[in-house]
Amino acid sequence: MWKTDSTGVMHADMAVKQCLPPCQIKCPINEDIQRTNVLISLLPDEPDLAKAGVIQISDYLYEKNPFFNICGYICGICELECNYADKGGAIKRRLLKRFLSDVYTEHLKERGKFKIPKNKEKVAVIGGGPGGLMCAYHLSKRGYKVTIIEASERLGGALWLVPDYRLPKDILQTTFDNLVRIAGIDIRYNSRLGSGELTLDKLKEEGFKAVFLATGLPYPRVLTFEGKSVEGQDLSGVMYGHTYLYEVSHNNIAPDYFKGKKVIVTGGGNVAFDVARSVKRQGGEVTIVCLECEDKDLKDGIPADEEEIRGAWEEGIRTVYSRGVRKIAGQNGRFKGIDCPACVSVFDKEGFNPKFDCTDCTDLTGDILIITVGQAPDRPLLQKENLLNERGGLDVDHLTLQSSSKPWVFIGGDIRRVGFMVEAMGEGLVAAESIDRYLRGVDMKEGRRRDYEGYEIPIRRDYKPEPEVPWIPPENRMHFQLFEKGFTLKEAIEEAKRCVTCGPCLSCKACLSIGFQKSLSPVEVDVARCSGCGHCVYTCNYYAARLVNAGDKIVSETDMFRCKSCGMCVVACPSQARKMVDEDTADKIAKVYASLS
Amino acid sequence: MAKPKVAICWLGGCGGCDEAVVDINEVILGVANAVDLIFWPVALDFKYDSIKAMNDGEIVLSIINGNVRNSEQEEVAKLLREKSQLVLAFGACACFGGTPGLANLTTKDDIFNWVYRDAPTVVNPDGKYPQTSTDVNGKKLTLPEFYNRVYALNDIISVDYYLPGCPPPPHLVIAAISAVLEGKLPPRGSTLAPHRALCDSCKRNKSKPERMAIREIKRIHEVEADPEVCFLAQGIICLGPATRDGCGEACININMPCRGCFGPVEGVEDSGAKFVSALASILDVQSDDDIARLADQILDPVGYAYRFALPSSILQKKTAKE
Amino acid sequence: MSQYEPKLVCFSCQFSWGYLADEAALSRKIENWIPIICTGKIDATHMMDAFEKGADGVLILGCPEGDCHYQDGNYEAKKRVYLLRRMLESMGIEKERIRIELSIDPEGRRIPQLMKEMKKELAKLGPRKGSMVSGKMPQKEAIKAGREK
Amino acid sequence: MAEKITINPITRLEGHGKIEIFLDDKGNVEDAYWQVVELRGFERFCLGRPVEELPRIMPNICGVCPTPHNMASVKALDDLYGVEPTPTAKLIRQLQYNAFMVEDHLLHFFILSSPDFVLGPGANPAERNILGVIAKVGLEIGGKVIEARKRCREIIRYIASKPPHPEGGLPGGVSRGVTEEDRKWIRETADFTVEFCQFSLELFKQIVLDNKEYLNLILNDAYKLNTYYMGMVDENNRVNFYEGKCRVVNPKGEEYALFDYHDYVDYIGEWVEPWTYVRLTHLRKIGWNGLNDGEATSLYRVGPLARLNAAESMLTPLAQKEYEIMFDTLGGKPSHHTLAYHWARLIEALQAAEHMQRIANDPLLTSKDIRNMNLRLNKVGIGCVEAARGTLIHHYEADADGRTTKVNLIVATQHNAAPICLSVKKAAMGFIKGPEVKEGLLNMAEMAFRAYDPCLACATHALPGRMPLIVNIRDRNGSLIRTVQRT
Repeated sequence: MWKTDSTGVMHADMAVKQCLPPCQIKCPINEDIQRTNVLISLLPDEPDLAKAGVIQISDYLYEKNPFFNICGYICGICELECNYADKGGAIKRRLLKRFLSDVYTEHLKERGKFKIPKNKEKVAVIGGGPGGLMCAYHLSKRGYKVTIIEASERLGGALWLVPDYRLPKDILQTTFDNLVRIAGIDIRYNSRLGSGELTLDKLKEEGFKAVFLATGLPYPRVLTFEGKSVEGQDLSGVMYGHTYLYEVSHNNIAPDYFKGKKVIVTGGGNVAFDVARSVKRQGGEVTIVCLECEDKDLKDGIPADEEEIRGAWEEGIRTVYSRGVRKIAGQNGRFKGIDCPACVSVFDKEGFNPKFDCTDCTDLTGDILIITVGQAPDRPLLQKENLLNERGGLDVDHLTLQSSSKPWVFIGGDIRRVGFMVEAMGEGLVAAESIDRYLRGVDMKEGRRRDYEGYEIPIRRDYKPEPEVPWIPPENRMHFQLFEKGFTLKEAIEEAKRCVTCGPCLSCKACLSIGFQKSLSPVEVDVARCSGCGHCVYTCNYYAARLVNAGDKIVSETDMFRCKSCGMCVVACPSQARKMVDEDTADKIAKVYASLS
Repeated sequence: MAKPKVAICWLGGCGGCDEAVVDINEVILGVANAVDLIFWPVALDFKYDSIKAMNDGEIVLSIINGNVRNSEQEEVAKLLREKSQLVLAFGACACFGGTPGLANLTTKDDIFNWVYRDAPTVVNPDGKYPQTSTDVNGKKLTLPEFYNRVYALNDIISVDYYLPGCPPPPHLVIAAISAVLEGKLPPRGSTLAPHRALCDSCKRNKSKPERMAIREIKRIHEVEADPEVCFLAQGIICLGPATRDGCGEACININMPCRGCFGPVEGVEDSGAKFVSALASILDVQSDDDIARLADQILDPVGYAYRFALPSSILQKKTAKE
Repeated sequence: MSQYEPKLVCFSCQFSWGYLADEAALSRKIENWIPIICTGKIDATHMMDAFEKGADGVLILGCPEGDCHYQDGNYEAKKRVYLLRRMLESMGIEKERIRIELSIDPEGRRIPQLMKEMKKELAKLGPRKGSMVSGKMPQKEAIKAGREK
Repeated sequence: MAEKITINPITRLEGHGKIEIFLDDKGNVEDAYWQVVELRGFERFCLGRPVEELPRIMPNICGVCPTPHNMASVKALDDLYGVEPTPTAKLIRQLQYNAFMVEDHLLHFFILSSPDFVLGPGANPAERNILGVIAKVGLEIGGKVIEARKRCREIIRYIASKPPHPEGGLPGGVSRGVTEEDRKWIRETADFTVEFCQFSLELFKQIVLDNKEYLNLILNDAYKLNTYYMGMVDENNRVNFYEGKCRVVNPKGEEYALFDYHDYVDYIGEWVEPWTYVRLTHLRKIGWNGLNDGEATSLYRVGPLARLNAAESMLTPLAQKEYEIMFDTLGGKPSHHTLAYHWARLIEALQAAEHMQRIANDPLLTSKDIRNMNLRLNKVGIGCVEAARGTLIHHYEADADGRTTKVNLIVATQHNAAPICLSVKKAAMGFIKGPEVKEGLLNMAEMAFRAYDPCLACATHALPGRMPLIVNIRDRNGSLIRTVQRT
């Protein structure tokens, strides 16, 4: 019957459905957020009593995410999807993690090495950024001999560019030192792929059976206007944000370097704000110019985080929205100002493709221009290693990150798709799994495509407002010390309690791990008794109890994934049609009552 | 072979249950032929002695309606138990104590004082109260002893089967009788009625909102109830969810909410307690004051939850055991 | 009356009461203590059963308002207790015999003390007067009058 | 002595009853007592209940005549809430009520009374029952009796759910209306009952009036009791079961009182005797003069004969004709002949049937306007109806929340309790001479008491329908010489 000789049969890989709280779905490494929140909420309110608990919780997190403590400073991606967001403010997951970090980072040195014998193949990870480190950590956890090839003299990649007032350097240092120690990873510093002898094939010859290429985006992107590079980027007084932040991270810039200078920063991303706020701290008077508009909710809205924008505003940084840069004006070799047409649209269906209205222009004058409009990969290298497809894109499988031209090479992180740190980490995790499968010679894809189902927020009478996060007032924070105060133990417990644990018990099991429950006893409905009166539906705060038509009758049923085994529907059922499977409350009660008479 | 001997007897009842037997109309003739009705005070002569003279278990089935409130009723109950292979508790009073069981909310003295002293129409200059034994100019007249409380039948004797309802509807009466005649009885202790709650067969069940919540309690006289919509959804107390099905929705059909004459659903010990749990759970309240406000709108919790079953409630069983 | 020692049953929410204490040790200290995952799980039947089995009072310790791990379980309990109290009152069981307290005490130190307080109150009330009328119970089966002749 | 606890399955209503007959030395009846031996205390346990629930509780007083209790209760609520039911609601209530009157009266007549007349008081008891009657007058009658009961009870079920326990009725109206399509079968039922009641009256006349012996029996002094009579009448002093004023006539038939039932306390007193659980009502203003029907008697009777005595005419034409025939035959008003209750009962049944017919054809019956929601809670509410067995009064009081605070009930068999005692005694004296009691004679004694249909009797709306009776006969020392039962 088929026109072609096709059999009509075609291999489709099964999507594994998984139910999770929305925050954990948003998190690229699906960190066990709900569980940690529950456990934090049950900590003793005495700091020294609580310490053991904090370490216990952190140890568990570390297993999957060896730098969750760093996330605690700079990653709040999960909060974007928190159900609580429009019910009084997202749960401050980042700060809860930072709260753990404040105790745990110190404790890291006491954490022992992996016990696993390193008896598997050699694997090279090129690039010691978040993606590379994540991959290395998980491979070595599985017994592979991992070597990180790092171009610079330190691990962490772009993380070093995050200014100290957001992420203290000593935290980074401690974290990576311990990570390397604990995971037992070899590092080759100052060795850049493509420079000198070092090629992928060379590594192969060295006996590396697989490679994860995660070199990130080493080069700043140049400023363009309508597809053409804007002239004058070579003027003195014009620099790139990355270069600047790199120098700052090496303390190569004097504290009052920008004193009395008018500095213009172009770009609307977090990095641009890092630049602007660093400059401000070094005495400059800063103006940000970005293509995007003020309203984050619009498609052309500014990408930087709310907190960054607010912080900058507090610190007296002026932001000019919806303006591009058409011309960079100079005077005898020195930067003088820019000519900014109105930007009428940033993205179209093709993607990034700004349109301007040149009849509406303003000139901005300044002493220094810092261009922070993104970064670029080392294209020539990729070319040379022939990892690109005819369209000039990376030639990799998006599920497995495996290169099509070189199956033993896996590519991920910013180099593949620029994003947040944790997204790179996510790719590292994927790569580790792929490399493991590749080297074990098993199916690369089977069971990996996940289709997540998030849960709506449970019903409750009142939702609590988010806590005020204390920052050092702007006038006192013009330095590179942390300006955000972390949670105290009490604050952490309160905030953790605020979490309504949207997710299913199966992906949490906090109450089991602390012995509150013997087992998750889902509620069973005895249809021989259920009359479909619907009392259970109203009492259930998780939409787990619901009515379904059974022929001409109505009966209730329980959605096992949603059921939290709280037992309220059991009490509400006037027919005793609902009961909890292997559950001991009844026995407990019976035992006590027996002792009464 | 001889027809099975069947006895029908009332204790503290109202006669409605006997009416219910008659309400099977033509069918009764067939039954009258199939069994040897040896004892039916409302319909037949009988010799009390003749029953005492019987062998234990000679009566195949005793259908007993009414609760037990005095010595006389207790004695008949026990006698019939001894002489019968099967005892069927017939109707709400025998099964759970029935409406008159609400008398357990008050005391014998309180009843006597009102009835024979305080009622506005009473003329009782010498303050006489009924006595178990009185001399009227040399003649001795006796009365049975009036107990302190009402008992359900199974407080007094062991009961083999239950047929609830006030009164049991014809179709269940017929079903029960034929079950006995055809020897197709379920295990002893069973209730010869459906297992689910009334909502199961209630036409209004589908009218409920997905999540039923009560914000205001309405009393039956305060509203013109929508004859199509679930009473609870209208804020009107209805015992349907906590009451065994089988009545044929008699009250629902005339747009009156259920008051629970069929007693608890299969496997539920105390429908009143369960009803309180269930009702409380669908009260949609915002504050403690709100709880009080709404709960107080339920004027008479015990009168709703135990309209027909007070003597067999958990707490009453206690006193029964004492 | 002096030696009368009221019997008290205490339910407590595991998420707020004594979760940091060693449960075994604590329950050795506290008699008739029933830690329960959520007070919303306590059925009116359980409470009535307690009385039926001989308790003089029931104490329910729930988590603080708004802190219920299962959203509103403590509130469910409150509703139930309020309604049940009203019913029991008309059945001759004073409302003081059921008390619900919403608070938090990770170490569970206050539980014995709260129970003691309530027992004091109950002692004032005296033993439970059955439930409403208690009746002379004709003992089952044994057929007396009506047969001897 | 085992006999002392012999169950005497006589009465319903407030429970069981028994008759004790005491003989003198010569073995003649010296004294006889009818005792009500049960009490349930509705007046107390209804306290605290929401008052609007009472119409659903009160029918449990009696499952044999539950509709009057339901109706008296609903009317008490109208009163308590100061509300007039809508015209349609009133029609629907009276439809239910008359349907009840018809089935109750007819069944009493056929199953309880007719055996005595159709077959004769002395006939062999084994045949003296409805089956015997059927055998004599034809099978289809038995069928018709059952059919009449069934069809009338269908109407009750339709309006007020379970006939043995109606649950309908709300202050100011009814819970359910009547639809046009249902009017059809209701009308058919009404027509059927009118026909059947007329037939029954004809039957009664042929069998009883055309038979000297029976007529004399009716007129026999042993069945005569000179008392007052009470019954409800409308503004034209016509018999009305559902509403009106209470009219009392003295033994001579003159109006003794015409009072609004709200004042019942001024007129009715309830005497307490230690040997019975039932309170003995009497005319309060005259005062309790013991169990006697002499000049000074304060006893009054209620029920069919009493109503006809107390009224001046019937509500409906056909019934009116029969009413006149009856009093002519019995030698004028009032008639003190207890057995005439049977006749009066049939005439009332006819009125009820005719009334049903009228209602079934009333255009207003099917209007949707079945509730008057304009409720104003008063403190007191009193409702009164004429139950099959006589005047029934429900008196409630409630607090501001509509919680019942006071209940007083006066039920038909109470009014008649004292007269029943008296009738039984008289009949016993009249027929029982010497300890050798013949069954037939005993039955004659029983007939005196059965005539009142003291509610227990309507419990014999059942096949094969024989009136059980146990009579303890005692010598002057009170020791039991024998218990007589008809076998």
